[in-house]
Amino acid sequence: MPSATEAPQGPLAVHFDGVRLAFPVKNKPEYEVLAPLTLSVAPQQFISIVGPTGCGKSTLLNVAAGLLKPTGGRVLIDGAPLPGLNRGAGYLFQQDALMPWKTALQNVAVPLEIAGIPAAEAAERAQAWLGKVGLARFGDRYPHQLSGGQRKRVGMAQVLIRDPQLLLMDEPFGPLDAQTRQIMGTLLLDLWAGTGKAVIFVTHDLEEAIALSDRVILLSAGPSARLIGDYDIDLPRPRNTADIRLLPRFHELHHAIWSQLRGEVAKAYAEQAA
Amino acid sequence: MPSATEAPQGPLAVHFDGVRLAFPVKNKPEYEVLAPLTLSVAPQQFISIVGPTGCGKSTLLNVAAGLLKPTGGRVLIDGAPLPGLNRGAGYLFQQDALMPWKTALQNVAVPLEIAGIPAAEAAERAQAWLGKVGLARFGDRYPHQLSGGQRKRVGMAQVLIRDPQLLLMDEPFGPLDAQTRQIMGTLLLDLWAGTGKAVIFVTHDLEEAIALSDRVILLSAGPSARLIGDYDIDLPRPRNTADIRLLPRFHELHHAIWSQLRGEVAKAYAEQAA
Amino acid sequence: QDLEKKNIELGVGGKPLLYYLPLTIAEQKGFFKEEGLTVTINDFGGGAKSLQSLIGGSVDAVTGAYEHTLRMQTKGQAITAVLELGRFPGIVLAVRKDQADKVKSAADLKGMIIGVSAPGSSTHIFAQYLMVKAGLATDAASFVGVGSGASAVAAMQKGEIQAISHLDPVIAKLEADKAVKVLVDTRTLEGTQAVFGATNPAAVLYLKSDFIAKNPKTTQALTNALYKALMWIAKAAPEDITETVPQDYWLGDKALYTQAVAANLASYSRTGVIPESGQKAAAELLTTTDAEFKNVKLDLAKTFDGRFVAKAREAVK
Amino acid sequence: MKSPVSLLALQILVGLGFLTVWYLGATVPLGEVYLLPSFFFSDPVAVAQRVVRMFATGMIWRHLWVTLLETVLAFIIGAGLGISLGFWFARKPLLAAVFDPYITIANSLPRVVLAPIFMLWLGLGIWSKVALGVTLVFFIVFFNVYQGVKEVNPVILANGRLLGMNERQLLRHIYWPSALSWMFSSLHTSVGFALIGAVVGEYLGASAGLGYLIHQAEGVFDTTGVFAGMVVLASFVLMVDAIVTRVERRLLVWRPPNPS
Amino acid sequence: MKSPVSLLALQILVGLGFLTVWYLGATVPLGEVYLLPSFFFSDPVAVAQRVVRMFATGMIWRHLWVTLLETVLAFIIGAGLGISLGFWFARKPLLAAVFDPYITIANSLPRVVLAPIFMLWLGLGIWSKVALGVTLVFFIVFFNVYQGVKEVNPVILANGRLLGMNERQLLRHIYWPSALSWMFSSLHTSVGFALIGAVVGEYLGASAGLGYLIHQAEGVFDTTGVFAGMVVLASFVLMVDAIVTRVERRLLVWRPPNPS
Ligand SMILES: Nc1ncnc2c1ncn2[C@@H]1O[C@H](COP(=O)(O)OP(=O)(O)OP(=O)(O)O)[C@@H](O)[C@H]1O
Ligand SMILES: Nc1ncnc2c1ncn2[C@@H]1O[C@H](COP(=O)(O)OP(=O)(O)OP(=O)(O)O)[C@@H](O)[C@H]1O
Ligand SMILES: [Mg+2]
Ligand SMILES: [Mg+2]
Repeated sequence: MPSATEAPQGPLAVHFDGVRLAFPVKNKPEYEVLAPLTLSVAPQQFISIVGPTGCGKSTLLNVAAGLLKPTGGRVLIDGAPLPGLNRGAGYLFQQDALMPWKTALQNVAVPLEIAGIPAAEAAERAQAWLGKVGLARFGDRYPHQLSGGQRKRVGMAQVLIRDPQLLLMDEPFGPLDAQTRQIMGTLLLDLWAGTGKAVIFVTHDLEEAIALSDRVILLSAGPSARLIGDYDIDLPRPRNTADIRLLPRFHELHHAIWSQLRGEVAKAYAEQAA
Repeated sequence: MPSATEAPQGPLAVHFDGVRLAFPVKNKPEYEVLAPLTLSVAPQQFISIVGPTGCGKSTLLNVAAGLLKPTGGRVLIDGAPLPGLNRGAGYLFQQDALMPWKTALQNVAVPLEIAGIPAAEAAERAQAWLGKVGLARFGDRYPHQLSGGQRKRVGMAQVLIRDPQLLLMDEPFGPLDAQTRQIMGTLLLDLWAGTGKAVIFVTHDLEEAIALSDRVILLSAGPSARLIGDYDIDLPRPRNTADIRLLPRFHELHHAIWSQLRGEVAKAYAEQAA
Repeated sequence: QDLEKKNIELGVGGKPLLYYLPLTIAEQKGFFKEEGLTVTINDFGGGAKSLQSLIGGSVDAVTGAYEHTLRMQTKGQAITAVLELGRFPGIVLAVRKDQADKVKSAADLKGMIIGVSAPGSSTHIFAQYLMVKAGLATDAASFVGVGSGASAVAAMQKGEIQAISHLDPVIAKLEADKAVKVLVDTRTLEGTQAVFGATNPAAVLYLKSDFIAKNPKTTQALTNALYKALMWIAKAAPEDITETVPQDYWLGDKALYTQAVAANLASYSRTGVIPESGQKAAAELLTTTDAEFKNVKLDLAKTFDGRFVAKAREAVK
Repeated sequence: MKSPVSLLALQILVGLGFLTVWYLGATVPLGEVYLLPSFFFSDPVAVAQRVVRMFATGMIWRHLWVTLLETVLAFIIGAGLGISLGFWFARKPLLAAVFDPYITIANSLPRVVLAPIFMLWLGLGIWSKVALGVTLVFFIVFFNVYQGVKEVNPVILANGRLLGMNERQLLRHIYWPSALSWMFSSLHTSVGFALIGAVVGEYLGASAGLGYLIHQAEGVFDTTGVFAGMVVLASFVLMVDAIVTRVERRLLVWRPPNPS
Repeated sequence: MKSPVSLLALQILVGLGFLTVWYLGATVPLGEVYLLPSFFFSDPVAVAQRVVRMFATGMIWRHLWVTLLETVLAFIIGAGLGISLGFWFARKPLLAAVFDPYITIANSLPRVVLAPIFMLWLGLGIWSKVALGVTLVFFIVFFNVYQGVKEVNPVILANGRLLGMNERQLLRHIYWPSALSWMFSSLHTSVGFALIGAVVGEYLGASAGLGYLIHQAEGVFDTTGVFAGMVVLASFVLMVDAIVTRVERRLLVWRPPNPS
C-alpha cells in the first residue's frame, strides 16, 4: 500500500495536478471552491474524502468524472490528461440520478444494454445485482415508488454492474441504516479487492471512511478548500467492516482525524455564519 | 416525560389509530407498507423513528402530514381526525423540496411572506435563519448552486422559520458531516425545548436518535412494518448532544436498541434478497 | 347636400379585378368625394364574403354579382341592386391546348376534369349551365376548385385540369401563355348573347332594401358616383384607364394590362340599367343548375330598383 | 375525480346546454332581432338533419376519407419532422442558433399565401393539402420538442453519459422519454391544426374533402351545410385525439399519479 | 458556442445562400424550364426593390401599423386567455375533464370558415382580425400551460402546501414559475400564429394591413408584391420574437446553464 508521503509509483489512476475550481457568480467575484490542489490516487487504492459540508467534495468528484472543467491545473487519468468526459469512471451521484421512466430492473440493466449485451442476459445480470443490494423483489418498481435508501441502492447497482476501473462514490450510503451500510460496505470491498480498481469515496461517516479505505483525505472548509490531512490507514486487509472498529489502531486513527476535522468544521461554521 | 408503557395523558399531538397503508401495484396484489399501527405522540414530545431502509418511515411521516390518506385507521391531531393536509405541521422532506426558481434567501423567506409578513421584515428574519444554519453568505444562491448539505440546511431553515407546532423531519442531517450534525441538533433542541412542540424525527443514526429524543420507536422491516420497539430515553435534559454520548446509560440504551435493530435489518435483507 | 349617411363602408371581393373596374375608377377619380361621400373600400376574400358582411351589417353597400340578389330571395334576405356595372359575366370556358382537338363544344365536356374558381361559385354554375344546355347532366364532369389566384394558373400548368371555367386575369394569363383554347367567351357581347340570348348582368351595386328605403339620398350619391365612373369608362381610351388605376394592378406589365382593359372595355354597362332580359337570363342560369331554385318563385322585380339610375342619368350629364 | 359515467353525463349536459343556447338564439327572436341569425348560424335541428342526410345518402364517405387521409398524413409527417428536427437542433446548439431566425420567419408566413406554390409543386391532389397541414403541425411540435429536450434533468443526463451512452443511446434512453410529455402536449394541439391544414387546403382548391364541401356550401350561402361539415369534422377530430391520448397513456405509465 | 459576431456572420451566410438559390432558380433556366418560375416566385432583386419602394413612398406604414396592432393584440389577448384558462383547468381536474372534448373540437374548427361570424360580431375593423389571431394563439398557449402546470414537481408542490400556501400563493410561487418554460415555448410558436391570424383576417376582408396588400397583389398576379409583403412581415415578426426572448431570459435567470 503506497504511503501518503511516498512519491506515487507506477501509473496513476487519477492525478489531480494543481486543480483549481471556481464558479462564476453574478455581480460578484468568482467563488473559488477548490484552491489549487494536488492529489494522486494510485490504481487499486481505496481513498476516502472527508470534509465539512459544502467544502467541495462533490465538486472534486465532478472534476474527476470530467463533468466540470478545472479552472486551473489539470487532471491526469493513468498519466494522460482527461480530454472531456471520463468514460472509464463509474460515478454514483449524491443526488438521485435514476431514469424515472425505467423500472429499477431496467435502470440497472441499461449500462449492459448499451454495451451491446443482449437484453435477456442484461436483465438476468441486473436481477442478480438487485439481489446483491437487497432489492430482488423491487425490480418492477419505478423510482418514484421506491424509498430514498432503495433508490440509492438501485443507483449503486447501476454503477457497479459495469465494473468500471475507477469508482467515484458520493455519499453512497447516506440514506441507509447502519446495518445496511455495513452490508453494502462489505459488498463494495469484495468487489474492489484485487481487481485493480481505484475508488474515491466521499462520506461524512468517519468510521466508515476508516473502515473501508487505504487512505483518508481531509479537506478544509471552503471557500478555497485545501487538502489539510492525508492519513494512511494501515489496518490489515481483508477487513471485516464491523469487527475492525474494535481495534485500538482504529480508535487512534479515528481520534486523530476527528480532532482535526472538528476544528475545521467549527472554523467553517464560524466563518460562514459571520 | 410520558413513558412508553403508560397510557398517554392530555391532548395528543398526533395519534396514529390503527393506521394501515398499502400502495396499489399494477398486476400484483397491493403492497402493504404499514400493517395497522397505533402510536401516540404527546405534545412536547421529541420522538425518533428508526428502522431498516425501506420499512416505511417516510410513508409514516407522509401520513402524519396528510399527504397520504391511510388505507385503514385514522390519524388524530390534537384529538380531531385529520381532514386533509396537516396545516399545523412543518415537514422537512427526505428529498430536495426547495423551489429552484428562488434563491436560498427567498426560499427561507417564503413561509413568512405568505403569512403576510412584509417583505423587508421577512427577508431580514430569513437572513438571520440562514446565519443560524451556517449559510449567511449564501443567501443569493439558487439551489442548484448549493451543495447537498447546504440545500438540506436551507430546507431546514425554511421549515423552522414558521415555528410550526408539529415538526416532521425525515433524515434532516443525512448529508451533513458529524460536527455540523451536532450543531444542527443543538439548534433543533434549543428551538424545541419548552415550546410545547412535538417532533417526529426520522434518522438512521441511532446515536443521534438517542441523543435528541424522549423516545425512540423501532419499526420492523417491511413489507407490513410493525412497531417492534418503543424505548423511553430517560437521559437528563437539557442535554449536550456531544457529551451525553459519554454517559453509561446512553450506551445501555444504544446497545439495547442496536441489537434489536441489527436483527431486524438482517432479517429484512435476507427476505428482500430472497 | 344633406346625406343621411356620409361615411360608407363598401365591400368588394377582389378589388383589383377588371370585373370591378368602375369602382376603382370612381375611387381614383374622386367621384365619391364629389358626391359628398367618404367611402372605405373593404376588400374580401371573395364575393360571397362581401355579401355576408352586408347581411351582417358591417358594410353598407357591395359591388358584387347580380346573382346574389336572386340567391338572397331564397334565404329571405331583401337585397336590391340599384346599378349595373358590368353587362357580360366575363366568364370563359377554355380547354387545355392538347385537348382542343377533342373538345369542340360543351357537349364534349363529358367526363372531363374542369377547374372552377370555387365549388358553388358563378364559374362553376356557368360551366354546369353550358353542360345542361348541351344535354348533359350537371355531374357529367368533375369539378375542381382551383382558387382565383396563381393557383389556378398552376393547376393548368401542371396539367391537372383539362378545362377551365374562369375569369380574367386567370384566363388572360393562360391565353398569353398559349396554354388554352377558348371555347365559350362571355367577355364579349356576341359571346354572351350566344350563350344567354341576351346580356347577363355581372357586377352590380347592391344594398339591403331597407337601407335603400332609409337612406335614399346616400344611395343616390353612391349610384351617381359609380354612374359617373361608367360614363367616364365609356369615353376613355384603354391607356387612360391604365394610367388611372394604381400601378400595382398592372400585373407587372403595363402593355399586357392595357390589352386586357381593351378586351374588357365593352363589358361595362353603358346605361347602368339591368334590362329585363338580362334578369331573366341570370335567373334561368340559376334555375337550370341549382336544385334549390327548382321550387322557388323568384320575384325579379324586387331585385333591381331603377329609380336611382334614372336620376343619376339626369344629374350626371 | 368522478366516475367515467357521471363524467360523460356532465359532458353531455354541457353539450346540450350549448345546443340549447344555439337553438334558442337561432329560432326565438329577442325583441326584433335574433341573437344568432340563422343566415349565419343555421340552427342545430337543421344541421342535425343535414348530417343524417349526408350519411344516409352516403355521399359524405368519399369526402371524409380524403380529409381523414390528408389529416393523418399531415399529422404524421409534420410531427415526425418536428420531432426529428427538434431533437437535432436541441443537440446542435450552433445549428439551432444559426437557423433560429429563419425558423421563426418560416413559422410566421401565412400558409394561405403559400397555397399556389404548394399547388405548383404538389398538384391538386392530397399532397398539397398534406403540405399545408405539415407546415402547421411541424412548427408546433418542433418548438415543443426542442424545448423539451433542453429541459432534460442535467444530473440524469450526466449519469447517462457516464454510464457510457453514445449520442444515439442518450437520445433513446434519456432525451426521448424526458421530452415525451412535451411532445404529447404539442401533439394534442397539432391534431386540430393538421385538420385545419387539410380543410383550408381543400378550401383553396380541391375536388373532394370536407373542406371542399364546406366551401361549396359557403359559396351558395348554405350555412346549414357549412355547419354540418364542421360537425362531421369535429366528431372526427375527437377520434384522432382519443388515439393520441391512448398512445400517451401507454408511453407515460411511469409517471407518478397527479398530485392534488 | 461561437461569439455573437461570428454567429451573425453565419446567419447572414445562410440567408445569402438562400437568396442565391432563389435568384438563380428564378432567373437562370435549367434547360428549358426555370426551377422557380418568376410568375410564382418573383425574384429577390425585384422583391427588394419593391420593399424599398414601399418604404420610400411611405405607403407601407399605415398598413404595417394596422397589422402590428392586430398581431400584438391577438398575441396578448390570446396568450392571456390561454395562460389563465390553462392554469384554471389544470387546477380543476373535473372542469378540465368535462370541457376537454369541447376544447379539442374548438381547436380543430377551421378559422377561415368562422371568419364571417367574427365579422358579424366584431365588425370589419381590427377586432375581427384580432379574434382570428386569438383563436390560434389561445389553443397553442392553453395546451402547453395546462400541461406545464400538471408537470410541476410533486415534492415541491407538497412542500409549498405544507408551508401554508393557499391556492393563489401556490399559483404565484410554484405553478407559475414551474410552468414558465412551457409557457415560453408556446409563446415562441404563438408569435407566428398571431401574425398569421391577423394577416389571414385581413386577407378575408379588410381595408388596410399587410394581409390586405398581399391579397391585392395576389389578385393581379403581382407575385413581387406578395413576396415583398411577406418580407416586411418576416422582419417584423423577428422583432416581436426578440422581445419575447428577452422577457424569457429575464424570467428564467434561475435555471442552471444548459449542459453539454
Ligand atoms: N454552480 C455553482 N455556482 C456557485 N457555487 C457553487 C456551484 N455549485 C457548487 N457551488 C459551491 O461550491 C461549494 C462546494 O460544493 P460541493 O457540492 O462540492 O460541496 P460538498 O463538499 O459536496 O458538500 P456536501 O457535503 O454538502 O455535499 C459549495 O459551497 C457550493 O455552494
Ligand atoms: N408509490 C409507491 N408505490 C408502491 N410502493 C411504494 C410507493 N412508495 C413507497 N413504496 C414502498 O414503500 C416502502 C416504504 O417506503 P418509505 O419511503 O416510507 O421507506 P423509508 O422507511 O422512508 O426508507 P428510507 O430509509 O430508505 O428512506 C418501500 O418499500 C417502498 O418501496
Ligand atoms: Mg456533496
Ligand atoms: Mg425515507
